[in-house]
Amino acid sequence: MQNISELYEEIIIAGFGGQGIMLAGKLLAQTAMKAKKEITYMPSYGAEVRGGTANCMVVTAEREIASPLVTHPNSLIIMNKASMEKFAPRLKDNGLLIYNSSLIDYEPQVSKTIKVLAIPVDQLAIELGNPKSANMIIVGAYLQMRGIISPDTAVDCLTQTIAKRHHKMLEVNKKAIYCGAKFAKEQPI
Amino acid sequence: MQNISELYEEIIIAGFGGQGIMLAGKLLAQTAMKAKKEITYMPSYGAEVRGGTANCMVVTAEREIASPLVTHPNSLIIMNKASMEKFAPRLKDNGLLIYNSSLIDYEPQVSKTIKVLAIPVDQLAIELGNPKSANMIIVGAYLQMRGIISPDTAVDCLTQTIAKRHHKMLEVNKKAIYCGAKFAKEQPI
Amino acid sequence: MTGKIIIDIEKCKGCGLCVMVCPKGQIVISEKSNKKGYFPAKFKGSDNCSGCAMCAIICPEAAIRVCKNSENKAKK
Amino acid sequence: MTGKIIIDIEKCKGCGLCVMVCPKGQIVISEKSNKKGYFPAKFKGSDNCSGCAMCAIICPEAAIRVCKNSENKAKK
Amino acid sequence: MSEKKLICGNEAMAEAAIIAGLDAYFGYPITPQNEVTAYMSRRMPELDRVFVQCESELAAVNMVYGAVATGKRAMTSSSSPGISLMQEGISYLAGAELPAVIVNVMRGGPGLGNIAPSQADYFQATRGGGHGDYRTIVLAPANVQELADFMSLAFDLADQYRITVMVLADGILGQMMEPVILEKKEQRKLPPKDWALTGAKDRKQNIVRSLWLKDGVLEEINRKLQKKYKEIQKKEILCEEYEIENAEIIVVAYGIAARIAKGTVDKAKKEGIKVGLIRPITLWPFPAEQINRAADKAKVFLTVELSCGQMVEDVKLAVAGKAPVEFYGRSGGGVPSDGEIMKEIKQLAAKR
Amino acid sequence: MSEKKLICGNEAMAEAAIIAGLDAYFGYPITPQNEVTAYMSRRMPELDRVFVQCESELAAVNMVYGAVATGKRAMTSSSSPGISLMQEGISYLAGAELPAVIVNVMRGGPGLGNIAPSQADYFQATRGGGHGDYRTIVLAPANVQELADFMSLAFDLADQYRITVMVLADGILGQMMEPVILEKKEQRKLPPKDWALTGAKDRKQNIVRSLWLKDGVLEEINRKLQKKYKEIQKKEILCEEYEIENAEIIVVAYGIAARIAKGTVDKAKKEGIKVGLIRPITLWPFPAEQINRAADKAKVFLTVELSCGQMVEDVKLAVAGKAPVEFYGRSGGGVPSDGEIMKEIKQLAAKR
Amino acid sequence: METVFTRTPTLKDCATHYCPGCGHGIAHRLLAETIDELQIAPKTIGIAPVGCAVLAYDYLDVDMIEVAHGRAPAVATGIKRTNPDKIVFSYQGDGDLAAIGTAEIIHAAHRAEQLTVIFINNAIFGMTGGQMAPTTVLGQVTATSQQGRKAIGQGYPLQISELLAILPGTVYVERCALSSVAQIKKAKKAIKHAFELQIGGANGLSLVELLSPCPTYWRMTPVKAMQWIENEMTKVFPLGCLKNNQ
Amino acid sequence: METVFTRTPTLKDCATHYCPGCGHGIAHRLLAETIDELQIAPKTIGIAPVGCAVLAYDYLDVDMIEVAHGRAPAVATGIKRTNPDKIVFSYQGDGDLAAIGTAEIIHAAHRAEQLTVIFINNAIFGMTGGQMAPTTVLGQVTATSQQGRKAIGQGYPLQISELLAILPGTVYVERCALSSVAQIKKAKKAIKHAFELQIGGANGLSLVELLSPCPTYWRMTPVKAMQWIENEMTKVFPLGCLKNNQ
Ligand SMILES: Cc1ncc(C[n+]2csc(CCOP(=O)(O)OP(=O)(O)O)c2C)c(N)n1
Ligand SMILES: Cc1ncc(C[n+]2csc(CCOP(=O)(O)OP(=O)(O)O)c2C)c(N)n1
Ligand code: SF4
Ligand code: SF4
Ligand code: SF4
Ligand code: SF4
Ligand code: SF4
Ligand code: SF4
Ligand SMILES: [Mg+2]
Ligand SMILES: [Mg+2]
Repeated sequence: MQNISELYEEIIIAGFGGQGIMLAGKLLAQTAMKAKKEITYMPSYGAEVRGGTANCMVVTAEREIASPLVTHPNSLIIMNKASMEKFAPRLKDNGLLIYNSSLIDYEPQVSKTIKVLAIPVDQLAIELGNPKSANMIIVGAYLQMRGIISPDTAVDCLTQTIAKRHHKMLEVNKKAIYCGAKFAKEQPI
Repeated sequence: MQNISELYEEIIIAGFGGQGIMLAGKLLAQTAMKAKKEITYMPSYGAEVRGGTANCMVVTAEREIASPLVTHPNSLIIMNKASMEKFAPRLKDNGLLIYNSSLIDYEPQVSKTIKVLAIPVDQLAIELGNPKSANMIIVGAYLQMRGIISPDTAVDCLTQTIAKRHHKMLEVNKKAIYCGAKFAKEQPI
Repeated sequence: MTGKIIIDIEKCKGCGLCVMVCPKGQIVISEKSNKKGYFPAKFKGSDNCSGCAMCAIICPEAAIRVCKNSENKAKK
Repeated sequence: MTGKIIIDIEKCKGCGLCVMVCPKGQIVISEKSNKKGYFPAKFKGSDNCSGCAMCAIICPEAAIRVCKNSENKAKK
Repeated sequence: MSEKKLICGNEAMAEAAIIAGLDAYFGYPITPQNEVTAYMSRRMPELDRVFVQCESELAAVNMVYGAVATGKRAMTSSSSPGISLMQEGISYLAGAELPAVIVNVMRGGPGLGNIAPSQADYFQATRGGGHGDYRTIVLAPANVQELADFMSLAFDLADQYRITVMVLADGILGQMMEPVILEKKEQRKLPPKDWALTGAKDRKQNIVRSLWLKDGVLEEINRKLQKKYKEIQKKEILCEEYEIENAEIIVVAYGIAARIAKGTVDKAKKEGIKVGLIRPITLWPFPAEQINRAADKAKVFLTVELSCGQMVEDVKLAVAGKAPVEFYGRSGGGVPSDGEIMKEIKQLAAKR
Repeated sequence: MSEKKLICGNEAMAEAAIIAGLDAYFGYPITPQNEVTAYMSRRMPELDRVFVQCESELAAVNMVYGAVATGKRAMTSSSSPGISLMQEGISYLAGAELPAVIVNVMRGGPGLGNIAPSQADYFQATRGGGHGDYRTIVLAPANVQELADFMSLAFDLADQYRITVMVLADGILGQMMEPVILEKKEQRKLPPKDWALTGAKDRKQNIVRSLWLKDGVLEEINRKLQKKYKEIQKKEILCEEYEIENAEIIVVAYGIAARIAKGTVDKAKKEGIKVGLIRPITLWPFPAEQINRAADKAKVFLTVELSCGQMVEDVKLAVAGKAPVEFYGRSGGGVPSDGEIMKEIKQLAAKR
Repeated sequence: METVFTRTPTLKDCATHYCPGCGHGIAHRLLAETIDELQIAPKTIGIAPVGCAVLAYDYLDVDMIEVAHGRAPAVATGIKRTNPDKIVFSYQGDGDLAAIGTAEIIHAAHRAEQLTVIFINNAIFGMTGGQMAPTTVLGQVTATSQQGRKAIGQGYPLQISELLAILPGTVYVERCALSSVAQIKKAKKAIKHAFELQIGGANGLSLVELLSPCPTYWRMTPVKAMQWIENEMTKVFPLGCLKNNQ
Repeated sequence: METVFTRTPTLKDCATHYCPGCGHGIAHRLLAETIDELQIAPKTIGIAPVGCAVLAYDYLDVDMIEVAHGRAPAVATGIKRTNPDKIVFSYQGDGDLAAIGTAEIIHAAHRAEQLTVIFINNAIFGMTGGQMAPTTVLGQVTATSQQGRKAIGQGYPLQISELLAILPGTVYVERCALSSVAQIKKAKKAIKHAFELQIGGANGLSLVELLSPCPTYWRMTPVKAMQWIENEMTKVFPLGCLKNNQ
């Protein structure tokens, strides 16, 4: 865990249209806000999204955030192959890469300094009984790995982040977050 | 007759909507052009004209003309009362004022230095058998009085100035010009 | 005289529509122009005006006031 | 086999419209996604395809080519 | 209400306008400000206020024109091409001296361009893309909180001066989420709207117009407008000066560019470079005096924009030859990164 | 053809455009340029060319957009409010790099204003009233002959650079009659229009567009546009310098204002005042260098406009602090008279 | 003797700027009379067009607004939506309503705005000097159809009231003429009905089209112009009620 | 075995950017097939709208132009008038044609421009994220009619083809649907007929409206979307030929 006053965490979450990328980003942002960090959240938007990849950028810091745009992230959360190709090369040294190994069947080629977590979130989600919760699993894994904010805080933020009409899904999403966190904790890094 | 190289003659012709003010102005302009002067012609235009007064400004000179707009004319040709009220005060000293005494039944109050010609053009036109030619009569009178360009030149320009479909009126217009010129010549100034 | 009209000659533009519609031929165009230079309509002033207001209804300048003997009122 | 279809699975977006219209139930949605992440349609490859081209006509991606035994030509 | 909410710029702006007493919103969808239209379509009817999805931006600006002429608070929002379509309407608003608020969430141009963030409508906003001599007040927020806060300011300024106020944001500000406090601001003391069309009951007819055919009248109107503009230039300039005391290099930037540049200035200072930032908040009236004053000490100015160079002209006019004015810009949706700005600053520092 | 004809500016411009090879005219009536529409409606069908009276200026500019995209020469004309409505279209023309010609016969504004002459659309024309970073070439004739002559120049420039050329006239130039020679000008050597939509016969498809969604492409396009604009700035500036050799006072004016000012300069010189005139003929590209050079000697500049002060900003940018830049303007349809300008000149002379 | 006909108070006591015999003057009077008879002057907001009638506010003594050419229905929407208690009318020419303002009138009708529209069809652009309007009839000579309007290339006269009548958002559409005393009386009734509908809260737009003379640009005497309406114009624009939902 | 159905050459060999099940893809194919069958690719100029189909030129291999939102009919007029030998079509969505572009389509029809218009009615603004279009049906939930469209205040669905059909300047107006194989075949015939009319020099505008699915913003599966067209949309927009002058 790095010196907290130095914290300037730049995250990109990227994947495919229906994978809940934006929701994952918003949950991260909400969580960081709850943890009293400065935060910005920036979605990719508009027609770009149609049928293509979706991504969003989250910055959390202890001080004022300059740009909400992230060119070179510290942390990268990747949900499909196309996004891996696009974003992996931009990851900063000593960064963190977490990816969906259910869809990405190869080892990403990144610098040695980068911490990598392969997590089969689609598979885990199916096991959890809700294939749509892969995004929550990966958020849980990220929070656990990064160690700045506790996954509990994310769980606390679920009611705010998830639209009212989906509140019946709160429980399964909570499970998903903890499932991801647990997976990450058990990794031998 | 003033020194020709000094010539910078600024004329305003003004009257009522249907009196042929614009045509009179165009004829003057065409005539001056034929006489190898520099010339500009500027009509009042657009909605202003509707139902109100009409006027136009003609400048002829031996040298390049700066502004086609005339604020203080040397020569003023006035066809109705409203125009007299509006424009007479703007006339330059030593200027020339010619007006339609068929419609204006009073002596205009202008500086003593101004040459004034009252000419009953409406009446003369009726006598000529064409009430619409009052404008041509006053042009003839002006040319005669001013003495810069001969009324003959104006007659020569009629074919160009008058639209083809009205060419049957050429003869009567020619007569009108000469009628005006004659009237002016006979004045005891 | 059952009716009469009063024409506001400074508003009148001499369009002649009142002349056209008057069923009694009570209106003519004057030979003297008004201040603006229009030749306004003129009520003949004979006894024939019925106060029917047709002239007033068509007048684009609403320049005509119509009066009528009170016994036979017309609607405005 | 009177007919068969060839699906361009990289063009296919798995919309399922071909599945809906095939009168012979010859098409299913695959369980394996294509490069873009869509689950494309798959021709069952049984003998029942008539080459009627209904699948191709409704396919928004024009991803289906239809073949037929030459004796009974269908209009394109 | 004074709790921090995580909300995107477009929605923050919409809610802030509502809090500021918005009576009516008129809009036509366009990216990247669709969230405004969507939000308004839900919230305004809830509050029994007016929402109309218009047939076009032309209609939108003219509906605003109608609503504000009756003394109501009304606004529209759009993005670059849509704002271009409003130029005739904006000139009419100026001519009739109506208080309207228009938000432009700028995107890449020219033409259809793209939907990425941009600041290339600066000229249009500050010089008037419409015809005739007129000005609109232009507010340039640099974060979501400001985007929200400037809405009540915009309505107050509009009402106070009977002028159109344009809020100039960009795709990033519209789309990004930040924690924001949305609360009612105290309203300025505002003049009565005795010119408004409320029905001529017990008073003479009111007329809202911009046509003046009689000789000299339109010129008189223009003189009056210019006087008003002068007054605004005197009283309403907003500008942030950041670390300019001992700065040799002064970065001038507004909106999202200023926000990014500020981070860079911090970093550069840590590296020992004497650099500061001036951020015009009102783009018109432009803080020319502030910049001119800074030019007495500063050695060089660096204008940073998301454009090919527009505000830089105002900076040059302000500096008036006292110091060189350099420019760094990204266009067509490109956004200058921290690193790029740093490079520019270092180059300038090296030259000193 | 080379005989002098007495003809009004609007008709001279129309006929000159026809002589320059105009294939199609699209227009919507508006004073003070109605003579163009009327003239075209008669002449174009006579010559078997295209005339369409459009349903609006929006339609007009977009019909021009369509026609020029096929490689034809097309134009529209209007006056201030109508030009405001074309701003989106002009931005699209710029984005798609299409060669169009647009004439603005300016009238008093803002809003409906009046129909008197004006120069208050200078900002709109030179800065781009539309969205995004773009420029149009702006030609400013000062008499009817020039208004005619500039039409072939406008079409040539448009074709050479694939750019919109705006001819900026005013109510006086449009309405006044002067003797004019209308004759065919030699055409510049122009690049082939291989980008035009002529049917994709024996070649690959041509696409005319301005949308570029892929990362960085729109920025690339903008860079290309800026490069083109730089080239035009280098090559195409036109400017009249009149009696500036020993001038201490330099009047800067364009169009009808310049014409009037020139007369005043003559008079003032006769009275012994050292005064000259610089008349920008291209308003964009602006003759900044010429003015800057003159500022080495001149003591003061006086900008004269039919506006509240628009070109004066460009003059200040050009002078860059070397000398004071004063302004005299009339607005809302007012026209500076000879006497008024003289008064300004004398005041400046007295201060020296 | 008693005055049986005189100017109504809402018609200001001044001469107009219209040409002799112009229909705008008649239409103004009908409007003013309607407003007075319905006693709505204090709550009426009127919209002047860009066209010869742009100065309508100089003649009608109610709150009024001048708007961009063609955009009256949008402006009216902005006014009425925010002031449902006011009576809002727009007054538009054929250039204003049927050319540049086509989208706005169709969409105001489409949205069923509660407005009253007085549509002056004089088959010409009057204000700009007599150019062809969408409603110019075939063969009619104008400044921009000097050979007479031809269908091919210039289009058939646009019956925009017929279009508007088929939209569900209009409650009343009627075409009248200002060509004779009888027709003018009918026009007055139609105008009054249109206002009554709005006052009664009818859910949609009411429009009265008035065939109106422009002697100046028809190049006719005022009397001939009236005859031309009756003999020619009504052939292309048949009079009568196109729709009345109440 | 012989290929009896495959991509036609004018449809470029690439995937589209459309959502799964989107009707634009079907419409493009029909257009491309028509162009190839009539062998007019080398003399066709197409106009892409602003809407989801803005990139139509990426799929249709003819000369094409992208235009400002709604102005396609004006641009088409500019092209066709100066190039009467070319075949000019525009392709417009319901936002493009029936909202912002209302004036342009009506006046192109009014002037009897010799154009072919393919009008994709998907009852929504697709490109901007699913807002209400003029053609959105009553009760339909969209981003800007979150309670379902209501007639009062939001207007009835706009049957713009019906409006256009009554203009004398249209020669052919037909409404088809892309909702089933049978309907698609009819649509193809209609499109072909529209082009044939232009090729034959018919004096006016031909327009084919296609009811087209937008599964994304209808929030339905592609299959449901097709059913919704057949069950709901056709009630408001009845299929069939509205006008055929030839
Ligand atoms: C944007 C714009 N375009 C054009 C004009 C010029 N213009 C003024 S009125 C008018 C048309 C007038 O015709 P109509 O609406 O039929 O009214 P009328 O004068 O015939 O009563 C036009 C084109 C304008 N003022 N604004
Ligand atoms: C002037 C302008 N206003 C708004 C937009 C934003 N915009 C793009 S497409 C569109 C509507 C798309 O709807 P439609 O025409 O129905 O096409 P679809 O996407 O449904 O196929 C809008 C409003 C724009 N690009 N330009
Ligand atoms: S009231 Fe009747 S009768 Fe009397 S003048 Fe008028 S129209 Fe003629
Ligand atoms: S109708 Fe009216 S304006 Fe016309 S002539 Fe009669 S009184 Fe005069
Ligand atoms: S219709 Fe086409 S895109 Fe849809 S599933 Fe079948 S093959 Fe794939
Ligand atoms: S061709 Fe006909 S039978 Fe064969 S798969 Fe396609 S729809 Fe089914
Ligand atoms: S031009 Fe025609 S419409 Fe205009 S005032 Fe004159 S007669 Fe009336
Ligand atoms: S949003 Fe709708 S119209 Fe657009 S591509 Fe997707 S399905 Fe098609
Ligand atoms: Mg008209
Ligand atoms: Mg749509």
